[in-house]
Amino acid sequence: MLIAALGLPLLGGVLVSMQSQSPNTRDICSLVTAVLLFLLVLGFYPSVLAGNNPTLVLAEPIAGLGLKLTVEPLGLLFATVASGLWILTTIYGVGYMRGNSESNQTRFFFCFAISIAAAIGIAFAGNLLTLFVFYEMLTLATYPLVTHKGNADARRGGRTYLGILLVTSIGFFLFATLWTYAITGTLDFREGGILSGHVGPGTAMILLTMFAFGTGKAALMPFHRWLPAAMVAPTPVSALLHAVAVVKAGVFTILKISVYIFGVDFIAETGAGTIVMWAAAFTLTAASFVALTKDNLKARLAYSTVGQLSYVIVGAMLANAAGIIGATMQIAMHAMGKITLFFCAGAIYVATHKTEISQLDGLGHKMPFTFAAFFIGSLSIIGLPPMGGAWSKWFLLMGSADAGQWVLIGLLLLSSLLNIAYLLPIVGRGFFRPLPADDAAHASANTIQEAPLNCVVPLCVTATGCVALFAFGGAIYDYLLLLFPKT
Amino acid sequence: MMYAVTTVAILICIGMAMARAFLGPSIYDRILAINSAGTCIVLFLSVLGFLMGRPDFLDIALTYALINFTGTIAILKFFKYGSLGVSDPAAPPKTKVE
Amino acid sequence: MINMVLLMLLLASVYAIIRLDRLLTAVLLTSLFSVLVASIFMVLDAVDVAFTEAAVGAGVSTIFFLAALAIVGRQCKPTPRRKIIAPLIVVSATGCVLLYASLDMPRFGEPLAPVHQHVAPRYLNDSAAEVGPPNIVTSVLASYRGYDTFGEVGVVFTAFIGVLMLLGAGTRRTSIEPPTPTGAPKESMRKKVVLKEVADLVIAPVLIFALYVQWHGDFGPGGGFQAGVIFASGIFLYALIYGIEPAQRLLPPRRLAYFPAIGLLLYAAVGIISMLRGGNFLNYSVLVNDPLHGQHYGILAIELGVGITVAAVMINIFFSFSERSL
Amino acid sequence: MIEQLPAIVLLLPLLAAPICSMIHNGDYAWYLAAASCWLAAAAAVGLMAQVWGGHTISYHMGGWPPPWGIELVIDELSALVVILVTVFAALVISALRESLRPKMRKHRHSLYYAAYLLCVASLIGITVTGDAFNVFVFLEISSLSTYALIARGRDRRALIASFRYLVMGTIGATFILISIGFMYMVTGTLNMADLAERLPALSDNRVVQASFAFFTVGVALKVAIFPLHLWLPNAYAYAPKATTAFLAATATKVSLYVLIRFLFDVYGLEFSFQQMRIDLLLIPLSIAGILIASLTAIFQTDAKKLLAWSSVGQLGYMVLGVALLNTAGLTAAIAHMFNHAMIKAGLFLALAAMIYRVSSSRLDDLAGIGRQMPLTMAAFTVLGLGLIGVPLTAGFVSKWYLISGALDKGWVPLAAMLIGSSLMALIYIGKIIDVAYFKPCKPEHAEVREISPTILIPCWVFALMSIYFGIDTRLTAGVAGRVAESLLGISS
Amino acid sequence: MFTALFNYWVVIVLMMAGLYIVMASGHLVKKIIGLNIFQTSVFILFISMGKVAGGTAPILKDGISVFSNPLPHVLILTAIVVGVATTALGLAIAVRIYEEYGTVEEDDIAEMDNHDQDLDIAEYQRIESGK
Repeated sequence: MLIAALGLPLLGGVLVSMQSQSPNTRDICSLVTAVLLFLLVLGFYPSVLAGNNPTLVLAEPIAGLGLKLTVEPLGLLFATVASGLWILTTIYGVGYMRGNSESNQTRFFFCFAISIAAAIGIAFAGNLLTLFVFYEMLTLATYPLVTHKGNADARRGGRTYLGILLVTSIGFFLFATLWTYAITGTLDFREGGILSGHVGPGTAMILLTMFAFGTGKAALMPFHRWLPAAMVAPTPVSALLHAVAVVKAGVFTILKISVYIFGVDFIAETGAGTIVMWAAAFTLTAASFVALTKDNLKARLAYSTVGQLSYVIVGAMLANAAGIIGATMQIAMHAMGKITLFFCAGAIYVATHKTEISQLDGLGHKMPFTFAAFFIGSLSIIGLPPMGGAWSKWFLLMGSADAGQWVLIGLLLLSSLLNIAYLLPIVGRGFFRPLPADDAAHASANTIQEAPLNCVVPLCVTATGCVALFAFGGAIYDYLLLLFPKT
Repeated sequence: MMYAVTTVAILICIGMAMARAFLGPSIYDRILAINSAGTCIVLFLSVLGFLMGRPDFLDIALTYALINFTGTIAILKFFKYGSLGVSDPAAPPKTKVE
Repeated sequence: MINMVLLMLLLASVYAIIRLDRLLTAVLLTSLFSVLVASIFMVLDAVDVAFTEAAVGAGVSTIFFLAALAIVGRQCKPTPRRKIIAPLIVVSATGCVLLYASLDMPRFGEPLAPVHQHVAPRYLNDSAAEVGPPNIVTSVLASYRGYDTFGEVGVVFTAFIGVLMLLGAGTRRTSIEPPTPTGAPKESMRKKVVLKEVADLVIAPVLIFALYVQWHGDFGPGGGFQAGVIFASGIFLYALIYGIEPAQRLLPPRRLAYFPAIGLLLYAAVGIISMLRGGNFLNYSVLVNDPLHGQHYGILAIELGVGITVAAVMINIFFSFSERSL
Repeated sequence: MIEQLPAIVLLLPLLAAPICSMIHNGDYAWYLAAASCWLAAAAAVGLMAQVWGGHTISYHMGGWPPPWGIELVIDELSALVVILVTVFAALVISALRESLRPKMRKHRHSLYYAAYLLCVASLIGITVTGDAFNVFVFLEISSLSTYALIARGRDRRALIASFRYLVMGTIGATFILISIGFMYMVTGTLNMADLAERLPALSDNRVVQASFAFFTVGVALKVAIFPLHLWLPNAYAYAPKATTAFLAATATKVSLYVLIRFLFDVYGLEFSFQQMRIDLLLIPLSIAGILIASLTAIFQTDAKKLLAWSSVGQLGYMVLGVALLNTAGLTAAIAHMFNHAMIKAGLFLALAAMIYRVSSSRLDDLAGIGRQMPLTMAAFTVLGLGLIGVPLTAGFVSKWYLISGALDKGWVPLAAMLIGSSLMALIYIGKIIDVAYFKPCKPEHAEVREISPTILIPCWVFALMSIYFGIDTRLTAGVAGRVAESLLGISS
Repeated sequence: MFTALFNYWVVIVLMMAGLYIVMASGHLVKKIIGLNIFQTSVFILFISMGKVAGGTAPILKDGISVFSNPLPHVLILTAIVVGVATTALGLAIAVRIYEEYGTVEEDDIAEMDNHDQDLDIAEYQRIESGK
């Protein structure tokens, strides 16, 4: 079953790559694979809820240290998010790519499938080595996606993307992994962590810091540059990067390391997370300020992502139940919210070829669904009820309060205010400003309408999802309590 | 005893020839000196066999005599023509007497 | 005593080689150096080695050097002062390590030294019964350590392949001007009558002598390698006096180029036959029913192989070099 | 038959060489050479099967028992190295024919194959022998054939490179000869096992110490340990295209094998590392080598030189692994010997294919080649990832062990340095890949086509092997681990 | 002790002299001469250790019972062959170098190579900046 979860997207990828002659078959192939994968992932829930952790060792390249897959609650949640959103991204991607008649569509969907396989691998990784392997696989598989356009800009962006991700992961992450291995003799993810009792607070702090910064995908400042740089990619890719696979893989990695390598109690005892926590706190504030200054829609969303990711890191570093739960929820909630926003940005681009916020005046009336969805997504990101984002923000605040970090609470609230400041005006422009005069004069305004159905449906679905997640908040909370068997 | 004296004498000869080879001054002096040093060594090698009581090693002296001959011709030819492979166009090959 | 005098002469000649900038003299002195070394080997009871060193160091190497100088010229720049220091430091350091080691070396000539206690006694005492030839060096070379000698033939063969790859055989280049010869231009051959007479007298005996050395190796100093070199120098002599073209008519390079391989294959064939007869590679004892006879035939055959390869390689290399300076 | 295997594996290429030299038709010579290499590879696998699990075979040359005769000794380590030499030689020679075709006259091809086979045979000979002097003899065959092969390179600088290598190589070999002489002087034997028995009692003897010093320097020259690596970059860069692939894969690896053999088995662990403290010398040198060579590689403008410098750095990893003197380090050294041989051979072969098409190895001439020769460049990329040490490639496994070895000793900065050098590898490999995929193609190379399958298939075999051995490491790290334990005297 | 080790000491000096020529001389042929001397000196070292005082050449003959050690002789026979093979190949390369460069002085060759190299790099930079 685990093999199938990993192999399905790979198989799908291969099938897709063989269908380059007939786009329809190819796209159906992608879609079917996505749906099957989602169902497969859902199939794990009964056994995990029953307290089992299915495990599988794929190979053993290093004696006593294999490529191991294990299903546990945290990973399963991430897998659910990734595979679920893959379906929507695929539908959307088909619409977008065809709408823009992009070239190399087969390569695009092939890499897409590989990326999802890597994301699933990260989700189910049974030890740090496996996680690292899939982490790098994800980096390499997304690289062709980022440089999809193949022009000079795309190449420059791709180089930054690859450079930062590889350098941080090899330079810090791998190093910390090896160090951990040398200290403990194992890299398995275990409840309560493996480092506890092996290292002192100083080393623990160094290690955790290295892990956090080494996970370049989590975009902690100063290693966030790749995210805006990767904005050159087509929008479905941005959606994938920002909402589904890449960045979520990053923060998920940090979360998983905190929980299963260090152990929540261990971090709390030693205070190992201090540096990372404040770096994250700085990032989430600073990124929001930077976002305010950006006029390019995607760039603004990118910086918003940088900030939102740090919420997760902060939650992980708080090292208490509320913090961890908040962080995990943030992964799901932000994924849903941000993918909505990117879908909207893409839809706007497909429909009008506009990329700057200042050009969006009055479009809300022409594209009501898109802008409504954008509004809902924004609310979710900001963390206002009745959207899913409210839950995660709430738990994070609770966690901060539990940890007694009052300054942090202040920063979180400040950041939320900034979120409002940079997200809502976009909606405001769309609905409350008139169309620019020259556009109207050209009568081109009349030709502006909603994007293709393939684009609009997914964004409506995700917007609905944002609302739905608010309703399911309690269920997710109960599920996540599995992480804390004692309490 | 007699062999020993002979050996010493030959060694002195070698030494003297070598001194001329080092001092030069002209290249002819050196070639001649080295050639005669070689000849002395042939003698030395033959006497040595008797001195050591195993005279059956005369072969070596014989060999070196041959080699020394070849070597000297090679040097002279090199010296004269700057090449070892030249055949004298005026001399028909395999003719013994003119 | 003799040994020490010879060593002092060696030191003198090396000093001269370092000091002299003229390459021709350096080559001549190197040849002298080799003969002196051969004499030392003789004094130190290594007759086979002395034989080889005299033939190779003084003969073949010198001729190769001269052949190369004929192409590259004899001028040599003196070493600039600044370039002396680094080598001096390296050399002194290495020398110090060696001197340091020398203090613990077994004394010269000491019969109780470890080298004479282990391994070697078996060769001295049992080789006559186990292998046969009175020349123990031949027994060790051809039988006990026959595999090394096989490797040695391999080295010679490799050098042959290398030189052939680089210089080719039977391909003449005329684009390069040979260095202008000193001395008078070509004189009439009248003055070479003596030379030719002597050469004609000598060449045939040289070749026969080579055969003698080849087959006599079991009993006295000599063997395939020395024989090959002597045979080759007989041919050198011919080529030197009559020129390379007649020599190549005598031994066409294309055909000559087969012989190194033939010698090596002959050597290997002996080994393979012994493998086919159930022994290990180069185990001559299984060649025929009587082990001692087997050893005898085996040694004769491989010595022949060595002789063929060495002679053919040396002649080939000589041709390759001298063609280039025509 | 099966007990004759140690001799057969050696004789196949060694006898094919003279026969090759007699065949004037280069194509037939190639068939013979390739066939003998593949058969030798099969024999090598047979040897490995015999020694698998830690057995040892002893083969008495000429039927004389050691120490009087010469013994061939095959254990897991030597079997691994023989596999390395034969399999990679066979793969490269399979590609060689295509790359030679335009350059030389037909008979020259035969000679070339003969030299190649001699090199293969001698490398096998060095590996399997149990006799110290025999090592020297076969070392010389391999050196001479290597000089000849290098000298046939693309331009006149190959000659200089070859000559420099000849001088340094001969000095190295003579040093080894001196060292063997010293060992013999105090023990009276040349057999390696016999030496190992007798040397420990003499560890205070200065002659043994000096022999150790000379041996180390002599072999270090051959392994190209920094700062004795100076011959390597030019020799690799100017050697003929596919030859470089073979040399880079095998020659230095076999020398390293000799070093390991003598340090651990002949002189013994205690003498080498506790008395002479060779590790104190090797560790700083290898670190300097890794850093300087990687840095130099980054600044090369010629792809071949870049890879050659990278080889110097990678050799530093192996030496470092040996010097760390723990199971992980030694495992890394031996595994990396194999892995790097595979990766570098593949890289040079892929590069050779490109040079074959564009007649230059300068980076700017390779611009855009990724679109012209997608399959070759893809293989290059996969192998390049292996060189960097990306997970799921062979390079990752050996680097993992190496860094573990450093951390086992508690040397965190060293581990950090190793990671840093991997990043340098990332930069220099990235440089080539970047140029190949993202620079526009030169107009004069617009017509460049994909290389023929004779080269492409070996390239991809290397690439796939690099991935396979990144996942299934029984042959590499598995054997290396067992060997490391036995060398260190740890019973598992 | 002086007489007992004299042989070895002279050999050491000779070896180092040979090594010095290899390293200090710029002329390729002279380098090979140096290599030759270096190797030959090593041969004397080997032969010296095989000598037994009062012994004779290891060729069996009635009435003689003390022989010098034959094993070093065998080794050096092989080594001499290796030496001449190396010399021949080295000279062949030197000859080819002369044909390509017109000189066999290391300094001159290095200069010409640097020139080539500079051309390569200049070309590279020109193309880099051109884009």
